[in-house]
Amino acid sequence: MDILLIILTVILIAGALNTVRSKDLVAAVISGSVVSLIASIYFYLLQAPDVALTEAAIGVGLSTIIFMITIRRTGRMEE
Amino acid sequence: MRKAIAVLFLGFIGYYLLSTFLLVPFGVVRVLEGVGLKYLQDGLQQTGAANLVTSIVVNYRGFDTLGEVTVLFLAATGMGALLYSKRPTERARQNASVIVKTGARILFPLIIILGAYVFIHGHLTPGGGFQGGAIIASGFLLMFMSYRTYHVNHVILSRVESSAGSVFVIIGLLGLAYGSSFLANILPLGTANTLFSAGVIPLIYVAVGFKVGAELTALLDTMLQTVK
Amino acid sequence: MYLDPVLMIALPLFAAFLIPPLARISKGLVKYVPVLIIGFNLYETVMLLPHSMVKPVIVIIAAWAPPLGINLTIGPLGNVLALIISLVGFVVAVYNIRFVEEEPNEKYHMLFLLLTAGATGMVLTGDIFNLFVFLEITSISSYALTAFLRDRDGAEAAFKYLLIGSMASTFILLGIALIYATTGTLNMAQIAVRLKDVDPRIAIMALILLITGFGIEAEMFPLNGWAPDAYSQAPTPIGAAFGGIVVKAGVYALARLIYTIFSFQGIFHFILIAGIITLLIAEMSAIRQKQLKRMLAFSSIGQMGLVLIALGLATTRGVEGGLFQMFNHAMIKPLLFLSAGYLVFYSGSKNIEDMDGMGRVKPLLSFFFAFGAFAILGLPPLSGFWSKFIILSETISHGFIAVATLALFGSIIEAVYYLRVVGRLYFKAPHDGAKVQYVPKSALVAMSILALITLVTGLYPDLVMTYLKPAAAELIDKSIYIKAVLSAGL
Amino acid sequence: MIYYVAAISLILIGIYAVLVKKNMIKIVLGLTLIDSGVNILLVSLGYVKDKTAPIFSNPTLTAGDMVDPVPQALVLTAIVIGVAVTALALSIVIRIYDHHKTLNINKIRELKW
Repeated sequence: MDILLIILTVILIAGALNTVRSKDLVAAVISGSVVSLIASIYFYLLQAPDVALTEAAIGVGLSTIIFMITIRRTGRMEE
Repeated sequence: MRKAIAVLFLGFIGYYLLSTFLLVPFGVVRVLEGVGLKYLQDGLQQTGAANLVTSIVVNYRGFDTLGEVTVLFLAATGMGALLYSKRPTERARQNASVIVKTGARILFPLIIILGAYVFIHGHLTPGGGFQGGAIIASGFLLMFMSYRTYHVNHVILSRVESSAGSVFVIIGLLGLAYGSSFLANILPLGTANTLFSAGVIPLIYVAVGFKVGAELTALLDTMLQTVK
Repeated sequence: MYLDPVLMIALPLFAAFLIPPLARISKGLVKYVPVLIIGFNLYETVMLLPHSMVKPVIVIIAAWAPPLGINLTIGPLGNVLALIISLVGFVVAVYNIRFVEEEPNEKYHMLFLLLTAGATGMVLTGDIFNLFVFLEITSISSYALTAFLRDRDGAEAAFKYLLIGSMASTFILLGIALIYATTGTLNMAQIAVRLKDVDPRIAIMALILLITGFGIEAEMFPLNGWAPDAYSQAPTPIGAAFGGIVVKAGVYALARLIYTIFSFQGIFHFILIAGIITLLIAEMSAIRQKQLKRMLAFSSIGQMGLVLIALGLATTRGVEGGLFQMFNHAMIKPLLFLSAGYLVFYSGSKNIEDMDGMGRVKPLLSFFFAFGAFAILGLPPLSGFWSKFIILSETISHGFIAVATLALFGSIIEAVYYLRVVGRLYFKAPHDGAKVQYVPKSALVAMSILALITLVTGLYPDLVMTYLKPAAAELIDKSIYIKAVLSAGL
Repeated sequence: MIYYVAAISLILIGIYAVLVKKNMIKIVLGLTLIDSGVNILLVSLGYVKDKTAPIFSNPTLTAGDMVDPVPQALVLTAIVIGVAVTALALSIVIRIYDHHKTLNINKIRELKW
């Protein structure tokens, strides 16, 4: 259990760093949604299924889509 | 230079934040007289909802939820105002392939039903108005993505939004008229763990579900309208 | 006779939800909805005054007594501030009737109504998380309204405001998290009781986080970077609403925090120092501004600095002066903004230089502006004098001579830049291009209401002071508030 | 414990993005990271070891077996507020892009601080 948690945390922080670092905005948004996904797993592990469901539907799904639409409208690469 | 200052500053904040939070022990019951424990002990009898998170969100702290629905409404309104243009841009996107289109048409009703299930059973199982609403919006998103010409009727969408919001407030006002206070639970609680229990909680959550679904769909639609 | 005070929040939300269908029936009707609803709020707050002055009115929501459910706690302070907010909201709503022609204007009225409702909720609620939710309603509608004209500068100002505002809400949420984790409650009165037993290191951290968060809304230095841009780029009535509504709610939250919830001794000196720095920096920046509305924005920050000084004194008389200053500022700054809006509109330029001779072209508008300027400077018979006098004399009598000197210095700078504008209005020849059009009656009515209130409070300051005294007492003696809330649960 | 570390790292990384990054979409992404961090922190404050979710799904469960439901309810609200702010922020970004044809705040004069 603890090992799983540590792996998840490493992925979480790596994802967050990649969100900030990546020059490609699409990659950044995808990393951001990975962060949300892991946050959602965290919520499940912390015995908060309601929150996990909300984070999965809104954080992982919806806000990623909104970002993608914005990127499509503006530009993909960070200048 | 700017980065170095930022990192230094963040290290400073991070150190104090972490050292403060480490003073709060993790994973134990810290406060014996907290409201959390009161809800756990009496929540089932007092509200009749098996899902205590729902009973807090909709009943004990229902006023917050009214505010929360308003926040979402505000965001949808604000986006409508900001991205307003006299004539909507023509969508020049390609239709998706036949397989995707067929799949979307089969999945769409299933997703809507799933969403409805989630918010109708919000007082029994994990989930509720917000989650169900988000699921419904994702169903519409699937249709937006698959069919170039698919668009929702704005009048109906805005009518659903307005009436669901009004129903929430009206239930609250009925509580004021027939019960003791705004949002008071005026219906019988029923037996816990059955669909028709917990008084007004499921009614409010259904209204929230419709409202959130309509708002998020409107939000996505406004966003998509800006893309060619 | 008053109706259940929860209607002050429920009705605006209800009306806002119903505006889209109403707009489809008749677009013309929508602009009267905020006037009607905020007018109702005004009626409610006036009717509540005699009750709340005696003893805080506790309104239970969802039938659960305070620690369990959310409640509204309408003490003298909350009631006076709700009155100020509704009054300014009402006046601005009247002004809005003929101001907004930009499409989609029903959305504008909807956002404005929710802005007022959010601020009202902030000053009335007795629950700290609920305060956060209403803060979000207020600030999200402010972001959208700042960018409402869809021009370049407005969108940029809104983005900046949104970034700073989101950081604020992060800090507030972290502070609330710490408080809940250690006290197990979200009710502000109960938190105030239980914080005594909490590890002081945690309590101080929570206090710092919350002060940072609310300080941003209250325009405290150095957290006020959003204000000049947002004030000057937003539509004029919204600039007025920021000064009269949003900032007032922010200061209320700050005052409630430092007096009722935490009440550590050291924090008052900190607020005092923050206040004087805010005042000086804002006044120095204001004198350098070329644009009229930016100048007003910096002046507004400076006034808030004065209020913070008064709150930092932590004496009954000082707090009374601070509240009086807030009241005056809430009446006068919108007056200045609303008249400046039309001055800018008719001269066709945002710059102060182009206001030359408007006193002859638009005598009534210029009169309102000059009247507001004199009132805010504190020329003796006008209301600004009394509040400044109380604050400064109280500062001196508590030995903060240096602070008083600096505040006086700030006031002199303020006099210089206001008189410069007024001088240009009256003693310069008008430019040729000035358009002569008539000002809508609704705008004149709105400005006259504010000017009349300023005049009357200047001549009879006791009219307002009788209500501010219990409000100050509520802050100084927190047991009044706590007892009222916690006894409602029994 | 590890949740605290993860949550605070997320908050810090997010603040870093807001302070340092030039691209407006990156800045908004930073805001969502901060939001996730705060939410994880809040939920982990309500967690109690070896207890289950606060749902009376079967009759054998009693109040003593459950984690604190209040932080979960608060986070539910916070998530929705977060997505609302994000959506509004992105539409402002689209507006700014329409005027300037760039997302880089260095090229947009008024946004410098």
